[in-house]
Amino acid sequence: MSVTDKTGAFSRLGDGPRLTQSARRQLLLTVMPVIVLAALVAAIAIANPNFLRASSIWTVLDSAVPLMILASGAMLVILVGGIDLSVASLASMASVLVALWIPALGGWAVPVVIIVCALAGLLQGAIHVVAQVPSFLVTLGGLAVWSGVALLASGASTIPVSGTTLDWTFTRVGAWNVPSAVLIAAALVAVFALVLAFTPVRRWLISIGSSEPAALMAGAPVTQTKIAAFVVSAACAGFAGIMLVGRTFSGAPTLADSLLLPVVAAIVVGGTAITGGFGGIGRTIVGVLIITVLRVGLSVAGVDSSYEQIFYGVLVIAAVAMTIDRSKLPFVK
Amino acid sequence: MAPARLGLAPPETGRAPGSPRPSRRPDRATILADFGPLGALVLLCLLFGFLSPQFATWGNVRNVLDSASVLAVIAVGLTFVLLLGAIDLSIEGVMATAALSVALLVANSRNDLDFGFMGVLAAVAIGAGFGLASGLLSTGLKIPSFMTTLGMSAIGIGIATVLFGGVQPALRSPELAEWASGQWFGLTRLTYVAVAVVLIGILVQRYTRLGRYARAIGGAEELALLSGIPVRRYKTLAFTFAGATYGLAGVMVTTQLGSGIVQAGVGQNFAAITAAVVGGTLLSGGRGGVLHSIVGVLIVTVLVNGLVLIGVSPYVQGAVQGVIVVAAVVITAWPLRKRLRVVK
Amino acid sequence: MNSTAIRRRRGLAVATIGFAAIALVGCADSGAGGGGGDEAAAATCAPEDIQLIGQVRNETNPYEKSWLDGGDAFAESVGLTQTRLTYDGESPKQQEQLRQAISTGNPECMVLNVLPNGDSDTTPIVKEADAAGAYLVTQWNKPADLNPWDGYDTWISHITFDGVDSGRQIAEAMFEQMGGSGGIIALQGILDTAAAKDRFTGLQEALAENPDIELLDEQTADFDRTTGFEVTKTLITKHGDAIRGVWAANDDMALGALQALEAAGMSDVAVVGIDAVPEAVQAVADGTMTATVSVDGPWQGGVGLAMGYCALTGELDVAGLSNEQRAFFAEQTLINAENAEENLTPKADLEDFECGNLFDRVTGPVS
Amino acid sequence: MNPDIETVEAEQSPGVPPVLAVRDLRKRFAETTALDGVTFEVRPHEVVGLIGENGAGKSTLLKMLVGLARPDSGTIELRGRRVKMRGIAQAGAAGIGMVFQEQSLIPNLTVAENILLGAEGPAVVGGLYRWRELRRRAQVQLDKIGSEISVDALTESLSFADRQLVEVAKVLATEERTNAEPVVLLDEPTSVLDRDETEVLFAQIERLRTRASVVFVSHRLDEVLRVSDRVYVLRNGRTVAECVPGDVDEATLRKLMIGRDLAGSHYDEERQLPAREAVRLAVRGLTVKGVCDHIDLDLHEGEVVGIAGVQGSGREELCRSLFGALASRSESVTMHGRPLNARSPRAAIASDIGYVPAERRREGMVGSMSVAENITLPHISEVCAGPLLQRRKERALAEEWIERLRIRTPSASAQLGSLSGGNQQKAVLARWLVSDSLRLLILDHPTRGLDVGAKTEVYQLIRDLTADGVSVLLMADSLEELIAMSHRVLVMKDGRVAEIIDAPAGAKPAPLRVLEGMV
Repeated sequence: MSVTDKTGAFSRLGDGPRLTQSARRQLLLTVMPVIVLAALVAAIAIANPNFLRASSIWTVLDSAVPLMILASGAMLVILVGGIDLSVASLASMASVLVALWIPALGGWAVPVVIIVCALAGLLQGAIHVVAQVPSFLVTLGGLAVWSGVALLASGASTIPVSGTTLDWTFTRVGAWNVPSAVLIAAALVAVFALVLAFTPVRRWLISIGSSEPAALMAGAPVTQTKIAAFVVSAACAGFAGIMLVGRTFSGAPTLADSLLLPVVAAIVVGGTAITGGFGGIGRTIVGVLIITVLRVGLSVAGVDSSYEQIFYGVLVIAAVAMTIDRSKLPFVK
Repeated sequence: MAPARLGLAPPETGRAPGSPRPSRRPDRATILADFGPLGALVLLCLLFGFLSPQFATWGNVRNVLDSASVLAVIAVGLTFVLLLGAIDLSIEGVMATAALSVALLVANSRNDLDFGFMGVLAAVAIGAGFGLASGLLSTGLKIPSFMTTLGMSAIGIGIATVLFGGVQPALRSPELAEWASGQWFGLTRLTYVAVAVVLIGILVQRYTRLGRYARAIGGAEELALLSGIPVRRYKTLAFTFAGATYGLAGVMVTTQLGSGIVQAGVGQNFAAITAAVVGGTLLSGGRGGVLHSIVGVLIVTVLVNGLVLIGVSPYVQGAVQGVIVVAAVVITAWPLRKRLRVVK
Repeated sequence: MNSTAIRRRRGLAVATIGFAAIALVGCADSGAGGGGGDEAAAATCAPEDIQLIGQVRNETNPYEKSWLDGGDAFAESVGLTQTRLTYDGESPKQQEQLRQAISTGNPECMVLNVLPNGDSDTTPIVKEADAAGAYLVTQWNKPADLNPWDGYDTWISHITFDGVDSGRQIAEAMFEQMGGSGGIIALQGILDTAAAKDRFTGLQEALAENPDIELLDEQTADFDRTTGFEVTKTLITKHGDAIRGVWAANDDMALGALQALEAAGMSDVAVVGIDAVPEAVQAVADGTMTATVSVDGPWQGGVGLAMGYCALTGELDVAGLSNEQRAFFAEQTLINAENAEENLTPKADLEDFECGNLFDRVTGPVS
Repeated sequence: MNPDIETVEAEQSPGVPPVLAVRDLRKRFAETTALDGVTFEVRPHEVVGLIGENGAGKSTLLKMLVGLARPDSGTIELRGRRVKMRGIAQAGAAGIGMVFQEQSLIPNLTVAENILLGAEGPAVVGGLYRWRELRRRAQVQLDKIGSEISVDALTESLSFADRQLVEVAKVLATEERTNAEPVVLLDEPTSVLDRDETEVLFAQIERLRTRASVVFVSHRLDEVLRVSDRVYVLRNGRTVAECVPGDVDEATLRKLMIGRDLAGSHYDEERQLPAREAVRLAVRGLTVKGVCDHIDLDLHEGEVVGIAGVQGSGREELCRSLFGALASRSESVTMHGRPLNARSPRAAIASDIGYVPAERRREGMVGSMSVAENITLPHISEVCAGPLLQRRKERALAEEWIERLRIRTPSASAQLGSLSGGNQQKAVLARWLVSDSLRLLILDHPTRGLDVGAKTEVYQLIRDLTADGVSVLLMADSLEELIAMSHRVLVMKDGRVAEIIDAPAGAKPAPLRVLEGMV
């Protein structure tokens, strides 16, 4: 035997400063979207100080409401690793249906329409999960189908809404003239936040999004959670459609169609990983505000409308570059 | 000691659960994935041929091929991006800028420039430039392509808006007009352009590193890295190639319409993605290819054409398309279902 | 290694924000001319405090671009600048943009000349402007039961054009060209708009009077040139040489159809459209198109702002306007081979914008 | 030579300069020191064995040799010249190729494409592939290892072992690219090969050494001793010993690797209690289409049944179908006499079944979630009041199990993915133990990739569980382990039960006895 054993020191565990560095990195990722938002607002305010008036701020928040409601729901689907492309066209369909049904059902049209949309989401979720068709495709088909339903139901025309049934969605309340829509959206967001924080739902969403096989093998209710995400997403879309009717006094088959890409952009800018498994409602709020400020703020800042698209494109890319957490995306697709 | 050294490698071996055993024959699922879309196309053609007497005429075949040409060119480029597992939403913007550029660079009603076919090349190069930018932003800044290309699309439309400046530049170039309306052997010249691009696409996919590596990266990016493939370079290259095809598509639309318009690519993005996916080029990357996408393009074009011919109400055409697309995918995906299959 | 990457990225982030800020500020100098003026609370404003805002869908089509240019011409004539807003044809964005403009500006001294995206969008725009007290002129789209005289003090007028009339005029011009008989196809606009429906009604009226003309097919092409091209191609396959005329609800679709006909080698088909975009007027002058209808974009862009400007400077008494003046059909001109040359480049005529001439083009009340 | 290492001079003359010389490599990652001074050298035509526990630094060392990681200090010399590797491609060009433990073949490419991927050489001319040349060159490589795999087969259609052979063929292709003789790094190449395939590989290594140098990394000490000319032992990121196989035995090596003596006792065979009478799980006629054919099985309370079989024998599928992860048909499956309907893993868990999958990273855990969250994932109702999570209770429960299983983690809220493999596995086990009602635990290679110490802890845990009456179905990395842990061994062959062999404590069957039924 001519071997020597040189037992070395066995101690070597986590060391302080480096851990703090990774914690600081996490912190940076959390505050980055907020910094981007603040920088944008500051830049616009420098160009046009009136942007910081109370009335202007309320207007921005009010404008963000439909996007916020849509994004809250769509975020759930993105968290489980899917995508819901049908939200905007569902919102359009909801606007038509609620406008058609208010004369007969009055205020009951609202819950009925939300339920109808939820059923549409259930159908999409079921096809996705049971037939195992990628969500991108199911909801792309859904986008076309719900648009068709909206066109047929409305006869391709705008359905005006008279009366005061939906006034609660678009009015100002209190001494500060707070838009009611902002309060409604805040309440909805609070419900989301509470459910995600105090129930196991978030855990299921995240585990499915980051490792679906592991979630399945751990007995997480994968099927139910995924379908539920689609149902909630669709219900939110329906509600957003109703909110839009409240502010346009009519339902139209293409009313919300253009909101699809802003919704996805808002979720991603907020820092939620488009591949799923990482993100949350707080990030989505910030993302929605960033996109809304970009949508309404550029003209306020006096950007020539010919150049607005170029600015929008550059700033969206720049914002995403700063806010996404690359450590959650080992391979950027 | 002795038994240990004689103790051969343990015969017990773990095998990745669910991994198929070696077989020389492709299994049923692969056949379905490869030939399902083709079958669907044939079925659609038979159906429309039965429902509409005009469908199976030579004139309509020519029309379908001509209509499919722009989408086919786009789909060829998009296929490479999808093979990577990435996505490209910049098609509308790139086509807009290319359309305006070519209209302003060849003989036109707005200025005195007349670079002829150099102008066409320049527009294609501009398209490639957009693709290069998308690729560099995606790989360099590690931004998901979904967002970079979305941003690039807005930038492209913005630049086109600035170039447009109020008056549509109408083409005044007889050679280009000839390309739009001229025919060879009964088919429009643009159809041949599309066929040429498709052939180039197939050659690139089959015989060049770009095609091979795009598939490798889409199949398993980390493994492609381990194999020493310069992943970033080839990803960027794929986006660049795709951008060039969108540029060419913008030029084709401009010659068809006779003037450069910002809306040249409206609706083409979703149409192209739908076509590629319906044809079997999956969004998850690594699967499908140029031929798959082209079958998808033909399915989409035949659907639109057939629905108009049999007189389906324009309101429901979109919905019918949606249902057919989902149904087609459900049917092809049904035999692949497994309890633990992960589908995003 | 890791930390340098992060630092570099952070540096980039800071640089980009800086760029954004500089760019935004840089642009503000050229654009936001008429803003500010918080202290002005009276009903009338100093002329230099007036903020002129023109809003259309986008700047990517010649008609709407010429509209905004007309607005600029008027603003320049009174020493102001127009804020040009575009909303990409997105209804929600139009609302958001207008509300933001009102809340960041000074509504008492504001004039809005707006092209609502659809009929339905007019209601919230009117309510918003009314609540803020900004002067508003709407054009083209409005619900039939919403009218400026129903208690809206600052909604000066709604200007539109008789779509039924223009649809019929071009149809008749086309029938004449065709010699009174033959088959035609119709390309409809976005079905959800009053303009599309009215124009098509005009075609149907004309068809009723001309029994020898047969409507072979009607399809929507969304007011879009590419779609017009594709749909026409398919319809050519379906109907072939039976097509003697193409009726399109706007020029973009007509030009698309023209190109499809050319590609099919059908050069003697009569094509008509509406809007008088320069390319179409040129085509009419060249004889490849039969007719189009001019609604004079530059005039629309200028006159709306002029109405508000005159009201704010006290030269126009809004309350004193007749109902016919507060919602009217404006003059439109059929452009055919005879007058195409002189209409090649639309230009605003500043005389039209003088406070006394604002209502010269009224042809009748909106029915 | 590093003075810390006492060397046994190998037969080669000391005058021959080494092909590859690594001196004092050091590397710190954020929270750990991966390498703490590694020195070794490889001489021409030599097979050098490299052994060490998990976490000893083997993988990091190999990564540095092919440029996937950079050393903080220390040098790598190739043929006398100091080199800095910048990536696989450059390493390949310099003549160092590696067979990865986690395979590096791309599933949707053909075998030929994979073998030459990134190094097509003359098979690509002017940027264009020449398919015939590509196939020919790939075939040359496959012929070298005597494989009959078709060069046109899609890689994903191959078995794991076939893919491993392709991987080896891929590395052999470096031979022709460099005029010099290459250095081939084999990272645990036999861990998924069966006996015949391993023999092919060993024969190949013998042939390979006539024109290359080989670094052979394995945790199977017998293999290392068999094929290596010299063996280096790594521990805690440093080279602690260099030895010649003829002079040492496995026990010595094991002791060197872990720094203490564990030999013999680590299966705790004396703690194996006899199984109880009551039948817990009774399976009759279970059939998984195309894989398992009418399998009958009885599992008693407190019993460990080991399932032996070569790959493709259907044992994985049997276990996965019992857990509901795979569709199956059967005449009856009962738990405690009541029908068991495991339609899904979720349903199986509700019937008090647990499953530890072989592919831990993919199926066993959610790396981005915390240790606590992973532990409570299957039995979240244990820490819920109605629909609400009780975080304090969850934390207490997680900390209890971290304590009981001695999971080394900074805290219960640390990301599970950041722990070492052994600790991850303990957390995966803990998730089933938190439920008092666990009746049946299916362990699919529970010790795969664990070091000796962690393995021992897993074995002890299995003993504890059976003592409490839990029944265990076990598939294991080695027959020795399987036999030692089981009360009975179920031998499967071609989807059927070939035989059932009793393996009571103190009368364990010989591995060869079990082997006979398998092949």
